[in-house]
Amino acid sequence: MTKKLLTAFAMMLAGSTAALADASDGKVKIGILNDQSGVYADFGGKSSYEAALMAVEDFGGKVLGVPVEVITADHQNKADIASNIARQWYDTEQVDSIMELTSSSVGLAVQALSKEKKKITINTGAATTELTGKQCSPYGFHWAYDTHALAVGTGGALVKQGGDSWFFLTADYAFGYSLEENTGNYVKENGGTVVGSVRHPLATTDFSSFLLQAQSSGAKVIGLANAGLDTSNAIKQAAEFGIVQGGQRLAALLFTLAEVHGLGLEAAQGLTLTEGFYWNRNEETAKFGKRFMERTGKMPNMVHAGTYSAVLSYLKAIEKAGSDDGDAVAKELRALPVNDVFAENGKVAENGRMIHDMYLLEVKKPDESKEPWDYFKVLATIPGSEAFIDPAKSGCDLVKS
Amino acid sequence: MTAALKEQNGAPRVVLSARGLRRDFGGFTAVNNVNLDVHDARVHALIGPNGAGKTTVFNLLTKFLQPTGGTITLLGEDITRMAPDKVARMGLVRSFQISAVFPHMSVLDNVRVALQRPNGLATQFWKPMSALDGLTAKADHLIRSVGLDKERNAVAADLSYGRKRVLEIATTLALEPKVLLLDEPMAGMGHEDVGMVAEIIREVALKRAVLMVEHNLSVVSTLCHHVTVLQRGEILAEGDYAEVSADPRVRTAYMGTEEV
Amino acid sequence: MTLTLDIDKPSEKKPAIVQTIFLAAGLALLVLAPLFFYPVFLMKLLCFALFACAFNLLLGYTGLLSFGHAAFFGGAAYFTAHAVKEWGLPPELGILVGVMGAAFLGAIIGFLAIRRQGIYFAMITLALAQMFYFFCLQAEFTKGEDGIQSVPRGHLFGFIDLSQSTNMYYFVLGVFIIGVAIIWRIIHSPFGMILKSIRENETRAVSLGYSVRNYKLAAFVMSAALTGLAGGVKALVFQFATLTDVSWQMSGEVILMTLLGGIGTLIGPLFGAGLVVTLQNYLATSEFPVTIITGLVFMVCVLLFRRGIVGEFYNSRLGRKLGFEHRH
Amino acid sequence: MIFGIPLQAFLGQLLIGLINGSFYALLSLGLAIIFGLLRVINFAHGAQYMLGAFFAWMLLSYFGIGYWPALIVAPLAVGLVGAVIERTMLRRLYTLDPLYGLLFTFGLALTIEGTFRYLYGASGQPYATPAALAGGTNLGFMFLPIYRGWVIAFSLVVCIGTWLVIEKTKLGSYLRAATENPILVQSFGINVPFLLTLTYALGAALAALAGVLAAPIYQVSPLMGSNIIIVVFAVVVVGGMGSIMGAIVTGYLLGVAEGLTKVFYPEASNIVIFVIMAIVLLIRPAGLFGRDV
Repeated sequence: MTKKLLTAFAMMLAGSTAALADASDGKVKIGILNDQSGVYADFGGKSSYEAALMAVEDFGGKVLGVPVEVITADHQNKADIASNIARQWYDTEQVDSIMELTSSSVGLAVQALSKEKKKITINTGAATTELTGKQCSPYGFHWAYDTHALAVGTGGALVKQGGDSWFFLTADYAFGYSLEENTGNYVKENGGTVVGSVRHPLATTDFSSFLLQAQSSGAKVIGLANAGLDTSNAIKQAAEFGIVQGGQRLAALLFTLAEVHGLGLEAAQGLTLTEGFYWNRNEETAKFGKRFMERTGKMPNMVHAGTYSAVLSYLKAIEKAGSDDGDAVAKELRALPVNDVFAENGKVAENGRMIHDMYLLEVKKPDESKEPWDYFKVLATIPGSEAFIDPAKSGCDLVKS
Repeated sequence: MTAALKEQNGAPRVVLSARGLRRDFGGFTAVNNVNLDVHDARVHALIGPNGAGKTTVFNLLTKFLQPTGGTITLLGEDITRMAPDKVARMGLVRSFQISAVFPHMSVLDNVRVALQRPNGLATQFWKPMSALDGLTAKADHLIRSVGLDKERNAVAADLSYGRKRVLEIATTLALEPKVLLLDEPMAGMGHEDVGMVAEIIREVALKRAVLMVEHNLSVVSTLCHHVTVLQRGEILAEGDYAEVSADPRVRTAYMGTEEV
Repeated sequence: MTLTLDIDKPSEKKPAIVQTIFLAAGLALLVLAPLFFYPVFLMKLLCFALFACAFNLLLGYTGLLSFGHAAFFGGAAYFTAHAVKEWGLPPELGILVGVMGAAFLGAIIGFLAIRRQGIYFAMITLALAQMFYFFCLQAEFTKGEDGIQSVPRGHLFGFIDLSQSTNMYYFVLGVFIIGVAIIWRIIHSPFGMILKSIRENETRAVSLGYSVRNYKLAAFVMSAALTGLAGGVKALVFQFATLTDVSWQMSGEVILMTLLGGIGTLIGPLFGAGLVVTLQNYLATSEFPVTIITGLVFMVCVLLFRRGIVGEFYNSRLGRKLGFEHRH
Repeated sequence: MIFGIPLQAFLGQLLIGLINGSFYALLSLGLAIIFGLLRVINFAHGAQYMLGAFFAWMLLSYFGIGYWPALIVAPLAVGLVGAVIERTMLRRLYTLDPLYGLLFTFGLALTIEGTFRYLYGASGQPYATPAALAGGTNLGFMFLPIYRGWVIAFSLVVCIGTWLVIEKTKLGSYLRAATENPILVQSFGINVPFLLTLTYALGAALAALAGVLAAPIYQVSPLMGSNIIIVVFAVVVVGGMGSIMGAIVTGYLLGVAEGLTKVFYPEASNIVIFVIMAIVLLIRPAGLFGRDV
């Protein structure tokens, strides 16, 4: 403490106000913590770290005159490892904020810890609306997407296109239920019906029996309320059983470009999904996509682009606040509009939710794809105000009603 | 049957008996229709050429194997379906063909393992080892009686083969069994040990029944009151040593292998 | 069962002073450790060390290889977390709930598994623990994939604030020492002697009239309960309980810790746990996936040094000189 | 209607159970053969299954070699890998407690899976259904993809073929004899160490064959093996290690049992095989086909 004061005093004498403002330790350190070897390794993975580095470079490598450093770690999709690393980063590595945080359990655990430590987290990888709902934190932000946005996007839009009867294949755990419930509600609100659902265990390899039930239900849309490998397997086997050819439509509720790439267009064609970003949407996004491609060998999905945006916004907020102190930065993050390659006129709500447009996408047929990674047709743009929960109804006690 | 009844009224009574004992392994019948009566205060020998099924009979009697057919009675109780440890607690204790000691325990501890069972110490996981001190005197007495006092603190694995067999007998006796089944107790022993073990068995048999498998026929002739000869899983002959050794079928069975 | 490598406690007649010195030095090290190391890391290490010691009670001293101990570890973590968070129990009672729950689970799994021996035993424990994993995945109170989060550490005996990491560390250290002391007592008791005799010659133990199944089951339940102690404390240290702790990989990890440290040595698992936990922590921030290393260490251990670190030390020239020589 | 389920759906699910059962049967068959001779529970069996699928995928994407050659080449390659592992490492463990074999192969499984996860990520690679078996046929009660029908037929042929080899040929009789008494067989002049290598290779190859069969159905993922191996263990416990035929029959039976659970009570479909295992253990600890030892 004394040492800190002395340093601050010395800097004041030197007349460097910027440095004074960021007196904590002479640098700003951002941690990218996510799954780099587990089932979500392709979802965000190591490429998210690369996205963060790009943001720092684009910002100029320094903020308030001190260097910005990015470190990364693999939590192997285990919340205990994630929490341990986060603690260690805060306690011994002077990390100022942690981002990405793929998977809901990791996201919630690290956000809760960071709240205790008064450090900023910006989540771009996890889906749960709890992050900005009941378990919201003054220091926690949710950037790229959430289960509600996915439900509204895929559920709502498909009903409007005539997909008004649904059957759900739901992963048998909290994440799956909330996806099914959110989507189901939205379908009903728009005048559709849910004819049935079947819950399958996590990490099921064989979906044939569930698909058979979905097939015989006669629903127009089969909603896949699951993630990762489960979704890939379900889609692959749906193709085998001729479900799409039979006139039914598949809607993957959490699926991104990275997974479409893994599955291949042959199996994935015709699939409808929602993302917060698509690289081939306009010139700016395409430019960003190609830069990202050069560094990582693949095109960015919403997690990667979201991470880029999150880091950029974080640095802007520090600059505006004149400090990397958690309270000050959190205040600026809520105040500043988000305008970058990821979001146009994005806005951070009181509960920490970054509200921006989402896109309803359809996977192209193999012969429609003109170049590598040209996978999606943009079917519709969902305005942020529709896509995300009204902060006043989110259940977050930070929102004054 | 009448003989057995008479004896039950008189001095030596039947403590262990088997009726129609049978055991199949796959298609092979290892033991077939064996009837056996073991009497209190008697030494009963089970002899026969290799592969005659002697050890299988032992395993059946002590319930280490389930019989395919027949019944076994111990002290008037039907034990045909009983678990082996229960049978042991009823007082039927056996030794094994291959010496069965606890190799990495001392001689003293080997005996103390057996001694703790009847007095309930064995379940006391919260007490220190010194709780067993009360058993040491009794254990030492047993060790002395089989002549292992010099090796008292040695680890069992370090003992010679013959000494291990002696130790096994000591642990068996520690349980004060009512019926003792000894599977080749003298096999692989030095000459002086054989004499000593024979003496121990003779003394033990004053108060309890002993059934033993033994190849050493001179031991059998001097020690045993009753002999049963087994061949290919069936009883070939029965009687005292003189009767059995006079039986021409027994002579044929043993011809070329051992002098009768 | 020949899995245990005849490594046993240091022989009693040799200089007890050396061992006392080692013990005192070790304790002093543990007491002073938070001055030099990151306390959360140390607490994790102690939890896993206790877990491995409890596991070793079964493998090293009874000769039973359980491939399902994660069920008790993770199960207790869930029970404790639930009791503390939802019922508002103080930490000491919460841990008790975890221990009882683990013991109960141990009784069920143990009862089924001891019906078979050796490899079958291992496979059955694995399968039953996997069943418990799926149960946890779907049960309401475990909160599925999210796990039970933000578990309050609370106040020990009502007045020691465990949210202070120093307090928490000494609490964990206390639990660890008590746990190891219990294990030591069990091993060096008349009961422990029977366990050892079962390990050395099961048939002989049966022929002496011991109902081997009951002894095995008792040892299994004790090991499960002590594992539960470790799991319950872990839930408080990290303030959550997740599926990771009930997965079969966790069962594999504790086997590795024990094997690496030295099966059948009292302090071996402590070293094994230390190495594995450090390795995982270190590799988490490197490029290289931890499973490859774990797998390779496993293979090397099984092929080349089955005695483990501590076992090899006991068996080395220095170890013998210091009076740690193993018996045969 | 059967138990409130339309007959058609019921038949469909029965057939699907049979398909899953095919994989269980092939895998538990290999496991049983290895255990019979080597007394090793091959924990790496799942990894070898995954290797089979991955080799098929690598053959296709690096060398353009398609499904049909892969069906032969991939099992051979995995068999070879198995033989090398047996010769150089596993062999040293035969004199020890069988549990060491389990631990060693557990480490092996982690290493193989970790390596593939490191190289190819966890999400899996696509493998197309061979053209000749693409499409499906309407059986009236369900739409059966031709490829799945092929999986049932082919695995049945392989299982019965393997059983015949073991029961009816000279090689098989050596194998069985060596299981009973290795020293006896050696004294007959049969090269037992070679027989052991061959057996392990055969078991690994069978696992790999199942992997190639699975590749067009599931994503080819480094994790596909670890997901299935524990279930196969339970299958083996239920069947008992006594007979080769037992392993096969139990595999199919439990596949069907699991399939039917998915209709009546899908939440329990992951658990049903373990529940059956627990019940069998209570009633017949040695397993359905196991010998009482």
